[in-house]
Amino acid sequence: MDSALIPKGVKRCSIGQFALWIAVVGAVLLWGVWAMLLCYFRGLNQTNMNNAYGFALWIWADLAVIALGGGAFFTGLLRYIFGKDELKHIINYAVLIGFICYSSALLILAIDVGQPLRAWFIFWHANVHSMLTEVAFCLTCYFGVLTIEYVPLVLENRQIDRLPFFHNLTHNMHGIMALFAATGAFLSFFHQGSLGGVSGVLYGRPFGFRTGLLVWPWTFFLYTWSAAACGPCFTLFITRITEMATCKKLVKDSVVELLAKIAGWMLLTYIVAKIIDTVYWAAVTAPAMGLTLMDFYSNNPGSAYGLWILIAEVGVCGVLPAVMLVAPGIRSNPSMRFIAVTLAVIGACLNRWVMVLQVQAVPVLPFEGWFGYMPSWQEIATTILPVAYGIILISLSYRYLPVFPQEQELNPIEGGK
Amino acid sequence: MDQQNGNTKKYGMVIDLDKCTGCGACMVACMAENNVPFREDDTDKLLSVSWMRVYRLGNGKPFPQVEECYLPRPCQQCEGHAGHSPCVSVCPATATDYDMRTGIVSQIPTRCFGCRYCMAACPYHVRQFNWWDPIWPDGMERMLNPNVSVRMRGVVEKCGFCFHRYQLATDKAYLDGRRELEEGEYQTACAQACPAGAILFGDLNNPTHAVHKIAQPDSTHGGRPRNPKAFRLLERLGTNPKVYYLSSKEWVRKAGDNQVQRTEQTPKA
Amino acid sequence: MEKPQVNVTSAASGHGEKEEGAGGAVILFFILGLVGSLLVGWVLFPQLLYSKKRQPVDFNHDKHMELVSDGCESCHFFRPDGTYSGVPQLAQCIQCHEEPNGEDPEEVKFVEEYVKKEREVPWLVYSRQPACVFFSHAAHVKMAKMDCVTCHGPIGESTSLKVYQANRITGYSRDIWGENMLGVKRKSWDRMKMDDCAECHAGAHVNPGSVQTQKDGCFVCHK
Amino acid sequence: MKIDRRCFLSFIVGGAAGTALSPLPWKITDDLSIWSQNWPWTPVPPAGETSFVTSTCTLCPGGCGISVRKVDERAVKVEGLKGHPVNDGGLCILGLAAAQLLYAPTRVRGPLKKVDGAWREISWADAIKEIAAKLADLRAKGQPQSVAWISESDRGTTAELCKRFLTVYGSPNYFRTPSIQDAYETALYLTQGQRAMAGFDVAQADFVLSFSSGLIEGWGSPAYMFRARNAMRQNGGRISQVEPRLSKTAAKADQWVPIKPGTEGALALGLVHVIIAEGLYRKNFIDSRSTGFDALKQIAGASYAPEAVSRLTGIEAKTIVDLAKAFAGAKKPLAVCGRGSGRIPGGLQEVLAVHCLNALTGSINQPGGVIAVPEPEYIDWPEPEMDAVASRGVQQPRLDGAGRDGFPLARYLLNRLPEAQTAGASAPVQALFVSGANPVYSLADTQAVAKAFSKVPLIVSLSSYMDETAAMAHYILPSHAHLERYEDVPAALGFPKPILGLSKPAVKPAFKTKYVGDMVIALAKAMGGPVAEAFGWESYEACLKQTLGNAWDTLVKNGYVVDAKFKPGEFETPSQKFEFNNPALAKLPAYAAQRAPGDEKSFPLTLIPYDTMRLASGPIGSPPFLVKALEETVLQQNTALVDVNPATAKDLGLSEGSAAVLSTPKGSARVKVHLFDGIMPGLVALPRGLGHTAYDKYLAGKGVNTNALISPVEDPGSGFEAGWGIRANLTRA
Repeated sequence: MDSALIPKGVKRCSIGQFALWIAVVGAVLLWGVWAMLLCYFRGLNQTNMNNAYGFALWIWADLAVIALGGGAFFTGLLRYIFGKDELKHIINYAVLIGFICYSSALLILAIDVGQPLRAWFIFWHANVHSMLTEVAFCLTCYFGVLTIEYVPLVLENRQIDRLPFFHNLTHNMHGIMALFAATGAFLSFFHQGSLGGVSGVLYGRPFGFRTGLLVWPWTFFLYTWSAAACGPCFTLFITRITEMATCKKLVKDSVVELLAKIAGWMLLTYIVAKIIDTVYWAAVTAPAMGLTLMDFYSNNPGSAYGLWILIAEVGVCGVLPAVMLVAPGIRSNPSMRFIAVTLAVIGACLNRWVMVLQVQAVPVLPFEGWFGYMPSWQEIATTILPVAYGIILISLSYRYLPVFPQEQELNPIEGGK
Repeated sequence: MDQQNGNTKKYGMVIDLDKCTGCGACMVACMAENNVPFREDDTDKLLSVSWMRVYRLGNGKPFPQVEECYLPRPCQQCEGHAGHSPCVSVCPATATDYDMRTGIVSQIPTRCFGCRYCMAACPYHVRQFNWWDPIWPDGMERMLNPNVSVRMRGVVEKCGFCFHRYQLATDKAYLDGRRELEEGEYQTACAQACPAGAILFGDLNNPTHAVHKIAQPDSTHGGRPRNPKAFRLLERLGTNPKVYYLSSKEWVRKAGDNQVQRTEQTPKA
Repeated sequence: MEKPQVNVTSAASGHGEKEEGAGGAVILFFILGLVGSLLVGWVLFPQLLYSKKRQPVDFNHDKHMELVSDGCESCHFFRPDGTYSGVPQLAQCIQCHEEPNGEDPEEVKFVEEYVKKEREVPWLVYSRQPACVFFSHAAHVKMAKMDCVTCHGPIGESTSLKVYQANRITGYSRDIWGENMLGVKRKSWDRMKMDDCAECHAGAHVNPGSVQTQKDGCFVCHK
Repeated sequence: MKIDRRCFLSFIVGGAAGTALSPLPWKITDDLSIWSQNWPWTPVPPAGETSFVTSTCTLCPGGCGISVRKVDERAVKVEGLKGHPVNDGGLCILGLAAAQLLYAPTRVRGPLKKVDGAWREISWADAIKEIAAKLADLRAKGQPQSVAWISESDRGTTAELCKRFLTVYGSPNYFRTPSIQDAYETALYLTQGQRAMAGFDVAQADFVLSFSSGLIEGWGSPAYMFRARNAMRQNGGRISQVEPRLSKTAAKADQWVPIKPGTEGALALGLVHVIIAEGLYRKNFIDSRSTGFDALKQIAGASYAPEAVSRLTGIEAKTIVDLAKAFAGAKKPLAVCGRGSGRIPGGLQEVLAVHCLNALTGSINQPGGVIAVPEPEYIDWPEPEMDAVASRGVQQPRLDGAGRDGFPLARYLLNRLPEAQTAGASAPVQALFVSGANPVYSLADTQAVAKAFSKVPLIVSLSSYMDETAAMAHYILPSHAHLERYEDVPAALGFPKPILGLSKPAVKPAFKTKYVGDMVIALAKAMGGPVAEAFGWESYEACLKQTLGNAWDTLVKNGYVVDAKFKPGEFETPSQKFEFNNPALAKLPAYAAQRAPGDEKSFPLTLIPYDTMRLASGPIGSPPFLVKALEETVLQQNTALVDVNPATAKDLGLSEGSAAVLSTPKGSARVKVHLFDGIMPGLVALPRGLGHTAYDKYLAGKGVNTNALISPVEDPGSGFEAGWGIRANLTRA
C-alpha cells in the first residue's frame, strides 16, 4: 500500500503490522497528551511538585534528553569539522535522535511553565544574566538547526525526491551542512553549558553550586563535556536497540567502533574532570558554605540520596564505561560495548537527576529536614509522551526515509526490486 | 523618584527572637494585607502560599532539657553581591529585580510565566508558587486590598516588604512636597501587627533608624551584624540578607547558620 | 544520445506548458491569499477585537472646565493621604446636580437615573490600567510637575465622551494599546502601555534602581 | 487555468505571509498574555478611598483597640489601634483575621426557623411574634423560670439587657459560660471582700510564676500580655513556667518546670509551706494587712512539705524549695494561674492556693501584683416594675443550684445545667436563648450537652454564624457581625486598670441581621405589659448612648476611656484585711489535687487539651487564615496531631506521623502522632479549637474537639467546672 514511499532496496514490515505498532505507541502518546491537557487546563496542581520542588521530573527529563541528544552536535562536529568521514553512515540517525530529543525538551518545557501563554516573555523580556535565558535562546536556535539538518533526510523520501525542486534543495542543503554543523556545535556548547549552569550558579544551594571560570561555573563545562561523551553513547544505544527491534544490522561495526572509541575517550576525560570537580566541591566549596559532604548524603529518609548515588554516577556509570570503551578488547565486543554505552547513558541521566532533584532535596536551612518527592501520574505520562513521540518518529523515519545508508549493503534483498 | 537625592535606602528588618512568641499574627497580618489566598486544606505547607512563615526551632535535646524558639521568616531581601541576589539573576524574564534604591527584591506576578527557577534558587523557601487558582468564598473577596494585585494561578509570589505601603507613603510625602520618608512612615504589615513588638523595620543605611542601631550592619563585610546578639540566616552563603535576627541564646544563633549538629526537627511531607 | 535528449526536451516543454498555465494560477492564488489575509488582519480583525460601548451618560468636559476654578483638580482631586481620586463619585456631582441645572437630556438622565436613585455611574474609564499597575499621580503631577495632557490628551476640551472600545480578549480600553493597530504613536497620549511609561522613565532624570535592567525598578510602577 | 493542489498551497502561503504582515498574530499573542494576567475568574479588588474606623475588638474579652481599614464601603483589614492602653498597635492573630469573619460564608443572612428539620427564612416581625407568643404561653402557665439565657459575659449593656429581660419576664436563669474568671472573682471576694475582676500587673512585676497559664497563648488580654511580658523581661524580670507541656509560654520562659497535670495547686501550697517555714513572707503585709495567717499555716502544713509535694507533682524537692526562694526573694513577684488561654474553667481551690502565695509576698493591689479591678458601674438603669408572675419566677431556685444548694459562692454554674436538664422526668428548661456563646461546642462532654439541649422545646440562637449551637436551635435570630455594631466593652480581661471600650460599626450590616440588644428590646416590646415597659429605649443604640452619657463622645472619638489614675480599693472584708480564714473559706473541703476522670487501667495515659494562639477556642470559630497558619505538627489534612513524648510513643509502638486512635471514657477519635520532647511522658496533648461540626469547609471536620473527649469535673465546694483533662489511651490505628 505504501510501498511507493519506502526507500528502494530495503525491506519493511507490512503496513498492517506497522499500523498496529503505531497504534500501540500512539495510545501511550494519547495518554501523555491527556495528561498534558490536564496540566494546561487545571494547572500544575496536577503534578506532585511543590514549593520545595519547583524543578522536578520534567526539568530532569529536559536536562537528560538534551544531554543524550548531544550525539547530534558532536557527531556532526566530528563528521563535518574534524573530517571523520566514516561517521556519515550514522550521522542521519544521530541527527534524528537529536531532533527528537530537542523537540521533546521544548515540549516538556512548554508544559512545565505555569503560564504557557506568556512563555514567550523569555525571549521578549529576556534577562541576560539568567542561565535559563541562554538555554531558551540556544535551545530554540539549535532546534532550528536540527530541523534544517533533518529536513534533507525527509526530502530524500522517494516520492519527494522525485520533484526536482526538492531534489536540488536537498543537494544544496547537503552542501552547506558543514556550516550548520559548526553552528550547531557552537550553540550546543552554550546551551549544554548553560544547562549545567542552571544549578551551578545557585549559590543559595550548596549542593549544586560550583565555582568556575568568569561567569560560568564548572558545571557549565562538565555538562558540555558529558553531553559530548554520552550523547554519542545514546546514539549508539538507540542504534543498537533499533537493530534489535528490526533484527537487522544497520550500521557497520567499524563506524560504531569509531564513535564508541571517541565517546570512550571523551567519557574518560570527562569523568576525570568530574572527579576533580567533586573533590574540590566536597573539600572546599561546600564546607565554605557551612555544609559538609555527608550533610548532602546522610540522614535522608530511606537513603534515597545516599553516597551510593555518587558512587553509581561517578564509578559504575562513569569510570567503568569509560574504561570499557577505551580498552579496544572490550570495545570490540558488541555486548560489552552495548553494556558500556548503556551505563554511560544511565550515568548522564543520573548526573542530571542529582543536579536537579538532589539540589532541592538537601535541606539548606538548618532547621529543615530533607524534602521528598514522588512524581504524579500526570508528570510521568507527560514525560513518557515524548518517548512515544520519539518512537513514532523513528518508526516513520526508518520506514520511509533512507536513515541508514549502509542498510541496503548490509541486508541485501534477494532478487532486489 | 529620588532623582536629585543620590542616597540609597536599604530597607531591612530586625526580628527579636527573644520577644517573638510564635503566635503567628505576622503571618495573618501579611495574608490579610497582601491578598494571600487560602484553600480548604492548607496543611501541606509546601503547597501553601504564606509569604511570612514562623518556623519552630528546637535545640534537639530530650525532655526536659528541650528548648524551643520561634523564627518568623519573611523574604530575606538578599542583596547578594551588588544586588545579584540568588533568585534575581536566575529569572529568565526579568520578573524579579533588585532595587538599588530601596534594597527590595521585587516580584511582578504578571511578568512571571511560572518557570520556578527562582524557587529552586532560594534557600529560604521564600518563593511560593500558585499551584491553584486563588478562590475566595462568596462574599469574602470584599476584603481584598486594592493596593496589592491578586496573583493568578501559575506564577511565583513572595514577600516584597509590603512595598505598596512604601508607594502609599511616598504618595503622601509627595503631596506634602517631601521627598524623604520619616522613620515609621513606611512599615510592613507584620511589623505593624506584631503584638510582641518583635519586628522592627526601617532603613539599614540610616544611622538614626532603630534597625541600624540594633543590627549595626558592617558594610565593609557585606552587612554582617556587629551586634553580637544578631545573626542572619545562612550568613555564609553570601546571600547578604536584610533581615537580622536577635537572640540571647547561643544555640539559636548557631542554628541560624548551619553551625549546629543537624537534628530532625519537623517531619516533611 | 539523441533520443534521451529529445525526450528530455519534450518532457521539459510539455511540463513547462502545464506549469505556465498553472504558474499563473499559483501566483494569483498567492496574491489572493496575501491580500485576503491582509484585509482580515488590518480591517476585519480590529472590528472583531474591539467592542464599542457608549458611556452611561455623556459628559461635557469643556463646559465643566469653564465653571470650575481649579482646572482638572477641581473634580479629579488628590485625597489628603496622597492618593488620587480618579473619576468623581456621585457625592461630588450632587453638590451641583441635585436637580437638573438645564434641559440637557443627558443631564436629566444623569439626575433621574443616578442622582435620584443614589446609584454610582458605571463610567467606562479610558485610561484604566491592569490591577498590577501602581500609578502615582502625586509623583507625576505634584513632584514632577507634569500636566494632565501629557498622558491623557486634551480631554478637558472635549464636549462629549467618545465611544469606549473594549478589547474583547483583555477587557481593557483600546486607548491603552492606542488607536493605531501597530501601536505607532504620534502624540505622547496616544498609548498607555508599559513601554510608554518606560520611555519617560528611561530618561536621564530618573535614577536607575534596577540591577537587572539598569532602568527604573519594577516596584516603581507595579504592585 | 487549472486549479490544483499547488494553487491551494500557494493560497495558504500567501495567506500566511499576509497574516504575518498584519497585526493579527502579534496583537493576539500580546492580548492573550494580558488576558492570562487578568483572568476573569481572578478577582480584582475595586480601588477607592481609604478610611479608618476606630473601634474595640469584641472577639474575645481582651478589649484591644482596633482600627478598621476601609476602602470605600468595604472593610479590608483590621489592625491594632496605636496608642491604645491595652494593645498599642499590636493585635492578635484572630483580631487580624477579623475581616474574614465579617465576610464569612457561614454568616447567617437573616432570621431562620427550623421547620421539619430544615431551615426556612422568616421575617423578623414574624420570628419575634412567634417567639414572644411561646414565651407568653410559658408565662401564662406560671413557668417563667423555665426560660434560660446563655451568654459569654454578664457585664456591659448587652448582658444587662438580657438579664433585665429575664428578670422582668420572671426567670433567674441567666448563665455565663464557665471560665477561670468564676474562680478568680470568687477568690477575690472571699479573701478581699471585693466584687472585682482580677487584673495582673505583669509589666511591673519582676518575677512571674505561672501555673500552666499560657501568658502568651491568649491568657487575659493577649496583646497586653505580650507587651507586658516583654516589658518585664526588658527590665530584668524573670518568668518561671510550671506546666506539663512545653507550651510557647514555657518555651519563652526563663525556666520551665514540668509538673504532673492537675497538681498545680498542690505546688502552690508547697511553695506556701516553704515560704512560711523559712520565714520568707512579707511580714509587714501579713502582720498589718491580713488575718488568719495561722489558718494558712495549718492548711499548708506538714502534708505540703517539699518532699510530699514532690511526690504529688513530680517536681524535685530541691526545685520546689528553690522556686519558693526565688519567688519570695523577688521584689515584685506575681503568681498567676488559669490554664491555657485563661478562659477555660478551673477550680476555686487552685486559684485560692495561688492567690495565697501572692498574699504571702504582699503582691495584692500593688504595682506588679494582682489588682482587684472593680466591676464597671456605668450602667444605672431604673429598677424595672415587676408583676407577680415575674416576682414569683425570680424567687425560684436557679436550675444549676448556684447561690444555694451547697454552692453558695457561685453565681453561674452552666456546667451543671446539662445534667439538671436530663436528670428528671420533665425538662426544667423550656426555652433557651443563646447569645455570644456556643455551648454545644465549648462545654465539656459535648454529647451530653447536645442531649440536654435536645430536650429544650425552644432554642433561640442569636449567633451571627451557623455554629454548633445555632445548628441545634429552632430559631436563629442572627446578630450583626462584630464590625457592624455598637457595643460597649466594659473591661479588658486581666488588664490591671478599669477600661471602657466602645465597639463601633465599621461597615453597614450586610445582611438582614439585628444586634442582640435590639432583638431583646424588640422581643420585650412584643411581649407587652411590664416586660415591654422595662424597655423604654427606642433602640439599642439609643440605650447605649443614654447609658454611657458623657463618655459617649470620647468613646466615639478614641474608642476607649481608661482610668489612668486608678488606685485599687481597700479590702472590703469585715476585718478590712486580707482574710486567710474567711468563714466561707473554712467551709471549703481540704485541698486535693484534681485527678483526671477515668480508670487508669484501661486508660493508662492522660489527655491534656492545650491552647494555641493560632486557634480560636471560644464561641467564635477560627477563620480560614488561622487554620492556614497552623503548624504542620498540629493538623495534617483533616487529622489533628497529638503531642506525645518519644519515650511514651516508643512504649506504645508509635512513631512520628503514626495514625492512632485516641480514646477516653467519653469517646474516641482518629489522630496522628507527633513526637515532642517537650511533653511529660504519659501525657497526650491535643489542641483546643478544632473538631467543629458546624461552620464552613475551611474549619468544619478538621481535627478533634477536645470537649467531646473530656468530661466535666465539679470543683468540690464551689461547684465550678474544674476539669483539665481526662484519662486516655492511644493505640495504633
